[in-house]
Amino acid sequence: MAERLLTTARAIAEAIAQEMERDERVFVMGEDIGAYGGIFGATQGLLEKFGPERVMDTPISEMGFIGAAVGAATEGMRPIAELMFVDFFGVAMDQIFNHMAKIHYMSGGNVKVPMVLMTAIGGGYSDAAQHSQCLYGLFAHTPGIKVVIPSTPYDAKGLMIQAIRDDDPVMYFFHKGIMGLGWMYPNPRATGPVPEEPYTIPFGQADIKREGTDLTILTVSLMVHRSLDAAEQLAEEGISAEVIDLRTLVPLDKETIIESVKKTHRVLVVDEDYKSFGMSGELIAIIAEEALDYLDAPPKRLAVPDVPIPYSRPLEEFVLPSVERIVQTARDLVAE
Amino acid sequence: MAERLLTTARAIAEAIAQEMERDERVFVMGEDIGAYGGIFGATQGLLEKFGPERVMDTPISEMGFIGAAVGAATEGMRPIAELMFVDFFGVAMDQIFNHMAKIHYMSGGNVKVPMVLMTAIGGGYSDAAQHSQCLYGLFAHTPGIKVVIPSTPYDAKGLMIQAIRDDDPVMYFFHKGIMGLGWMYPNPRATGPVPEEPYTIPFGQADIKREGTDLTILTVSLMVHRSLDAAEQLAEEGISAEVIDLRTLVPLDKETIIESVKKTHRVLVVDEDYKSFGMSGELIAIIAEEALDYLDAPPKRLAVPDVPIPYSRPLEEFVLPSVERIVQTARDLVAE
Amino acid sequence: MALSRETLLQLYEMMVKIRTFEERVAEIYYEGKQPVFNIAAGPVPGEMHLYSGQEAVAAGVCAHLRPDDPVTSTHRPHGHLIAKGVDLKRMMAEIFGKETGLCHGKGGHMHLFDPELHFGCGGIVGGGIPHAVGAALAIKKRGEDRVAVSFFGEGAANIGAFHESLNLAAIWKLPAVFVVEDNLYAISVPKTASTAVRSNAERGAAYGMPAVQVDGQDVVAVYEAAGEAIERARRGEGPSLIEAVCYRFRGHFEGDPEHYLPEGEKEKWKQRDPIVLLGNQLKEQGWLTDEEAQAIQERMTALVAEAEAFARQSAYPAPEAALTDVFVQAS
Amino acid sequence: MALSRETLLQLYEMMVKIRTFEERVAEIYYEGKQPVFNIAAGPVPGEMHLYSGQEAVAAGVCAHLRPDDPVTSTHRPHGHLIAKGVDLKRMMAEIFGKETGLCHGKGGHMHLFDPELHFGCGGIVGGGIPHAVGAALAIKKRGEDRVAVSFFGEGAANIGAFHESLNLAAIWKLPAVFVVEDNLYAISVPKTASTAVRSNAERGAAYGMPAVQVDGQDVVAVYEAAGEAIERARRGEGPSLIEAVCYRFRGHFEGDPEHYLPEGEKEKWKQRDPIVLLGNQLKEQGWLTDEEAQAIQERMTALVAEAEAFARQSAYPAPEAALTDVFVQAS
Ligand SMILES: Cc1ncc(C[n+]2csc(CCOP(=O)(O)OP(=O)(O)O)c2C)c(N)n1
Ligand SMILES: Cc1ncc(C[n+]2csc(CCOP(=O)(O)OP(=O)(O)O)c2C)c(N)n1
Ligand SMILES: [Mg+2]
Ligand SMILES: [Mg+2]
Repeated sequence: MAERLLTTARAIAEAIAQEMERDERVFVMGEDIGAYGGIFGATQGLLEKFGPERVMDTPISEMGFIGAAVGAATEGMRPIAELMFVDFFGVAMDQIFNHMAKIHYMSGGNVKVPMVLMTAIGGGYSDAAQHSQCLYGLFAHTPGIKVVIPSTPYDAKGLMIQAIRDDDPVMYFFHKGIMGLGWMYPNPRATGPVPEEPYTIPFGQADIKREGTDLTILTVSLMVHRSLDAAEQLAEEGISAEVIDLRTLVPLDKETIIESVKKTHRVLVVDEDYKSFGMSGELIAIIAEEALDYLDAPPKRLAVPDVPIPYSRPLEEFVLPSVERIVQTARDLVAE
Repeated sequence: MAERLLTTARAIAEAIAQEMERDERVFVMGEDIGAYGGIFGATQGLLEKFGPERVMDTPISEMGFIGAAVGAATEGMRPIAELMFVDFFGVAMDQIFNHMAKIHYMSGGNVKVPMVLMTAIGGGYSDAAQHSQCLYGLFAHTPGIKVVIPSTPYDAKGLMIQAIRDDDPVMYFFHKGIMGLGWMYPNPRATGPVPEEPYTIPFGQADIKREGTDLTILTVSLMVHRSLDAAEQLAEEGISAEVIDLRTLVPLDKETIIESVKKTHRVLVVDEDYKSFGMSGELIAIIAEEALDYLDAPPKRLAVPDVPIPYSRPLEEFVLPSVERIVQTARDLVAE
Repeated sequence: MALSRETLLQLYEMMVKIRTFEERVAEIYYEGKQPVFNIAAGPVPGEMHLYSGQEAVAAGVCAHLRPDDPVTSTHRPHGHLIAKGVDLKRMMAEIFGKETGLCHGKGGHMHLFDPELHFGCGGIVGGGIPHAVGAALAIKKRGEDRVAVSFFGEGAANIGAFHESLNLAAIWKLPAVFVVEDNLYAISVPKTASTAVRSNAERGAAYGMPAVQVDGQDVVAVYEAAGEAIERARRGEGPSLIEAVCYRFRGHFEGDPEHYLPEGEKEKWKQRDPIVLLGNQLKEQGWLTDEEAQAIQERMTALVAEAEAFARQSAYPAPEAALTDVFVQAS
Repeated sequence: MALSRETLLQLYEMMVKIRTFEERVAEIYYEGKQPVFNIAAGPVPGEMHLYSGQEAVAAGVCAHLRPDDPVTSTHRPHGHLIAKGVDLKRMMAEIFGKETGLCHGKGGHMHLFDPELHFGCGGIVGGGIPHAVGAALAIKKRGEDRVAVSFFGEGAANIGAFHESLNLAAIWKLPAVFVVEDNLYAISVPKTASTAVRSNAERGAAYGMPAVQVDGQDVVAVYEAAGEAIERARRGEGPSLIEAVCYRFRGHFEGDPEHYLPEGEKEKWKQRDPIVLLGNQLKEQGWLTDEEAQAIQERMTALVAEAEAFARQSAYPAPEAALTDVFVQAS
C-alpha cells in the first residue's frame, strides 16, 4: 500500500482531532482557529468536526485566553491554545512564564498544568521584525516548559500527540515554512508520509536525519531542511555531514549530541533564532563542557546576527542562514 | 579628604538626580517611585527635588507605562521607567521586546528610543518563584537592548549616567542584594566610594575586579561579590582566581574575556540566572569559538539549575550559587 | 434580607479566625528580624502581605462557596484561603517553608495552592484573574454548577489582564465572579492616582456585566452582594463584578513605613473594624455575649497555635528536593 | 455644523488618494504571485493589509491634525499615513523594500515610520496605543498644544494595552484621542464574538472619558466627532474615545479567502462606499461635477503612479545594511 502523504499542517490538525476524539477534556482555543481553520492551517477542519464549544475562536486577548488555558488545565481540562505568531508572546508572557511554567513547581507538585501552547515561527517571506522570529531559545531558558520543534509532517504528528498526552505544559513551535501551505514559499519536505493511526514520539530524542562522519550539524525546524540540502551539496564535495534534528530543546538529548561530536570532532549549529544568549550558545557550551577533548576545531554557529528581522528581501536573506552559507561554513569548519 | 561612601541605591538616585538637573527631558516613572522612593530606593529623594511632574507614580499598568515611555522617548523625551521587579516583565514584554528594542531598527535608524528601563533582580531572601529572578539573559538575547548590570555603588552611578545619556534603550538591572538597603541581607560592598561629580562608565568594558592567574571567573551583579569572597578563600589555598565583572552583557567585552582565558586557561561562569540557554552558555560558546586551544580543562558553570526559585530557605540556598560552591567548583576546575 | 444568627456567627467566627491567624503570623514574622529588620531572617522570611482589616470581604464572599468552587487570589492570599476552609496546619507549615506545607515549602506565603479547595494564588498583580476565567470555562464545558471567584485589589483593576478576563467571561457567559478589594492603595499609590473612575463598579458597563460597589467593612453587605452574584453565576446567567471598599490595617507589607498615609486615615478606618462592627451588631441583637465572643477568640487562638506548633515541629524539605517538581514527567 | 465646500473637497480628495494608493498596491502585490500565490514572491512580498473602504476614518480624523501631531497606527497603516500627509514616493519605496523608502527597507508595509510627521505603526495589535499615551505625555510635559491620536481596530479594544492606555490617559488628563475603527472583524472573528458590548463607546465610562460611536462610512460624521475630540484635547481638557463603524472592502489581508463572511454582507457595505457617499452628496449640492471628480481621480492616479515609478527605480539596500541601525551608538 502506498504511504499516505500529508502536509505538516494536516498532520498537526489530524493529531489534534484524534486526541479530541480520544479525550473529551481536550479543546482548542485561539484567534481564527475556528471558521478560518488557523492562519497556518493547524486547526483546519476541527470546527466542523467538533463544534464551537471545543474549537473556540477568541478575541485578541492573548494574556486572557492563555491564562484561561492555564486555569482550565489546573481544573483538569487539557487545553491547546494557539498563539498565532510566536512574535506576539510579549503580550502574554507573564501567563506563559510565571504561571503556566511555574504553577506545578510552586505547588510542590500538587497542581498539574497539562496544556499545549502552539505557535508559528520563522521568516523568509518578508513579514519583517514582528512576524518572523523563532524565539524558542527564550522559552527553553524558562524552567517548567517543554519545548518541541518538529521539522517534518511525521514528527509533527507524533510530537503533537505526545504533547497533548503529556501532563506538563508544552510549547509546540511550527515553522510556517514547513506547514506545506499553498501560499507560502515551497518546501517539498513539508509534505511527507504520515501514518493514519495515532502514534507518539517521545520527547528528548533527537533524530539523526542524515548520518555523516566529518562534521555534526545541530539544528531544528526549517533549518533541518536547509541543513539537509547543504549536506547533499557537501557530499558532492566529499564532505560527510551528520544532520541532527534536536526535535525538542527541553528535554534535550545531550547523549545523541555528544556521541555525534565524539564521532565527527566538528560541530556547526544552525539556528534561525537570534545568535547570542540562545540555543546556539547553549549547545556549544554543552559540547565544550562534555566533549572538549574531542573537538578538532572550534565549534561554529550560523544564526541571525543579533538584529531584528528586516523587511526587504536582500536584507532578510542576508541575516537568515541559507543553504549556501551552511555549505560555506561547513567547508571552513572541515578545513580547519 | 576622605572618600565619600554611598550605598548603591543612593548612587543610582544621585545619578538620576544629576541627569535630571542637567537635562530637563529626563523624567522617571514607575510604581511607588514617588512618595515611597522606590521599593529598592533607586529613586529616593527625587520626588522632593523634582516634583510629581518629573517623578511620576504610575498605576499597575506596566504594558501601558513602559509603552508610554517608548512613546515619550520617540517624541524626544528621555524617560527612565522602573519595572519594580524584573519578574514582572511578562506583563510588559511586548513593549520591551517588539517596540522599545526594535523601533530604531524598523525605522531604518530614523527614530530613536532613548530610554532607560531599570529593574530589580535577584533572590536569596525567600521571595520565591515570582520575585527572585535575574533574567538578564532573556534581554541580552533580544537585539536592540543594551544590558547593564552594575555590581558596586561606583559602577552603578557611572553606568546609570551613561545609560541616561545613551541614545539607545538601555535595561539597567540592579540586584536587591547590592543596593545597601537596611532591611535586606547585609553586603558590606553595597556601600562604597562614589565621587560626587557626575561621571560615566562606557558600556562594553568589563572590569577585572580581582586579578589572578589560575582560573577566570566570569560573572555579574551580586555574584561578583560571592566570587570575590570565593577568590579570597581560594587564595588561601594557593589558587589565584581572576574575577571579571562583565558589567554589560550588550555590548559584551569579548576582548577582556578572551585575554583572561588565554592567560589562565580555565574558566568558570557564575550566574544567578537560569543555567540553560542563557548567559553562561553564551560566554562558554564564545570562548570555545575564540580560544578553544587555550583551554586546559572543560569550562564550568554555576547557575540556577533550571528550576524556578523555591521559597523555603534550604531549597533556595541549594539552587543559588554560593561562595562555598564557587570555591568547590573552582578547586575542581583547577585540579582537572 | 435578614441573615440568620447562625450565618452571622459563622461570618463572625471566620473573620476572627483570619484576624487571629494574620496577627500571629505578624508576630512570628518579626522573630529573628529584631533589632535589625532583615527580610531574609527568622522562621518566616521574604515579603509578608497580611489581610487584617479586610476580613469581611473574604468571609462574606467565601461563605457562599463550596470546596469545589475555584478561587484565585493574590499576593495577599491568607484571608481567602482561610475563608475557603484550608487546613491551617498545612497552610502555616507552608508559610514556614516546611516539608509538610501545602506546597512542600516550594511556594511560600504568596504562592499557596490547595487543589482540594481549588485554590491558587500568586505574586503577579492580576495574574490570577485569567485563571478564574479558565476555571469557569472548564465548569461551563462540563455543565457543572460550580462558580469560579477571583479576588484582586483595586490596583489590579488597572492592569490589562483585568480587562481581557472580564471581557472573556462576559462574551462566553461564564460562571465567574470578580471581586475587587478596594483597600484604597496599591502599595503607596492611592486609587485616585491610579484609577480614572471612583468606583470599579463603573467598569462593569464596559463588559455589559452587572457590577456593584459595597461597603467592604460590612460583612453583611458583602455577603449579600456576593450571594446574588454567585447564585446568578450558578444559574448560568454569567459573570458579575463586585467592588468592596475596605482598608489594610497593617500597611502593604510588613515593614511598610507608611509615610504616604494621610494623618489619621488609618485610625479613622480602624474605627470601622469589620469584626468589631459585626460583633457590636450581634451583641445589640442579643445574639452574642462578651463571653461567647471571648470563647470564639480562644478557640481561634488555639487553632492558630496548633497550626504554629505543627509548622514549627515540621522538618524542612531536603535541599535536593529543590530539583523535583519542575515537571510531572521528567523526560 | 455645515462643512465648507473646500473642506469637503479636501476630504473627498484625500479619500480618493488613499483608495487609489491601496488599489494600486493590491495590483502590484499580485505581480509575481500568479498563477500560484506565493506570499514571498513579487516586488511586494509579505502580508498586505489594505485600507480600502475605511478611508472616511483616516481622512476625517487627520484633517484636523498638523504635521507635528503624533499618530500611532496598526498593521493596516497606509490610510492613516497618507491622510497625515506622507510623501507617497518614500512610502511606496518602503513597501517595495527599497533603500529610498521611509525606513530604508527595514520596516516594510506594517512598520512605517515618518518622524517628520510624528507617525509610527506596527504589527502587534494594540502595540501602538501606549505610544500615543507617551507622546501625549511628552506634549503635556512641554505645555504644547499638540494632540496624539491612536488608531486601532475593534479587535484591539479587547487587548490589555487598550485598557491600560485609556486609563493612563484619563488619570493624567492627556491630550490624546483614541480612534477605534470598528470594521466588524478581527481577521475572521466578528465583533459579536470578541467584544462584550455592542459599541466601544460604552467603554468610555470605564475611564470617565467622553466616548462616541459614529458612522465610519460618513466622513462628515467622523470629521465632526474627531474635531470635537481633538479640540478638546488641544484645550487641555483630556482624552476622548471615538468608535467609527466601517468595513474592510478587501478582507483582512490580500489572499483572505473570506469564507467566514455572511453572504451578501460585503456587497451591502459596498453600497455605502464612503467615497461614493460623499461624492454623491457633493454632486447633489452642486459642489462637484463628474468632470471634476474625474480630474481628482486622474491627479491621484498620477501621484500614485509617480510614487510607484520612484519605488521601482530605486535600488534595494545593500545586504550588509541589515547589520546597521540596531543601535545608534554601536558600543
Ligand atoms: C504585575 C505586577 N506589578 C507590580 C507588582 C508589585 N506589587 C505587588 S502588590 C502591589 C500592589 C497591589 O495593589 P492592589 O492590587 O490594590 O492589592 P493590595 O496590595 O492593595 O491588596 C504591587 C504594585 C506585582 N507584584 N505584579
Ligand atoms: C497581539 C497580537 N495578536 C494577534 C495578532 C494577529 N492579528 C493581526 S491583525 C489582527 C486582527 C486585528 O483586528 P482589528 O484590531 O479589528 O483590526 P483590523 O484588522 O480589523 O483593521 C490579528 C488578530 C497580532 N498582530 N498581534
Ligand atoms: Mg489595594
Ligand atoms: Mg477590525
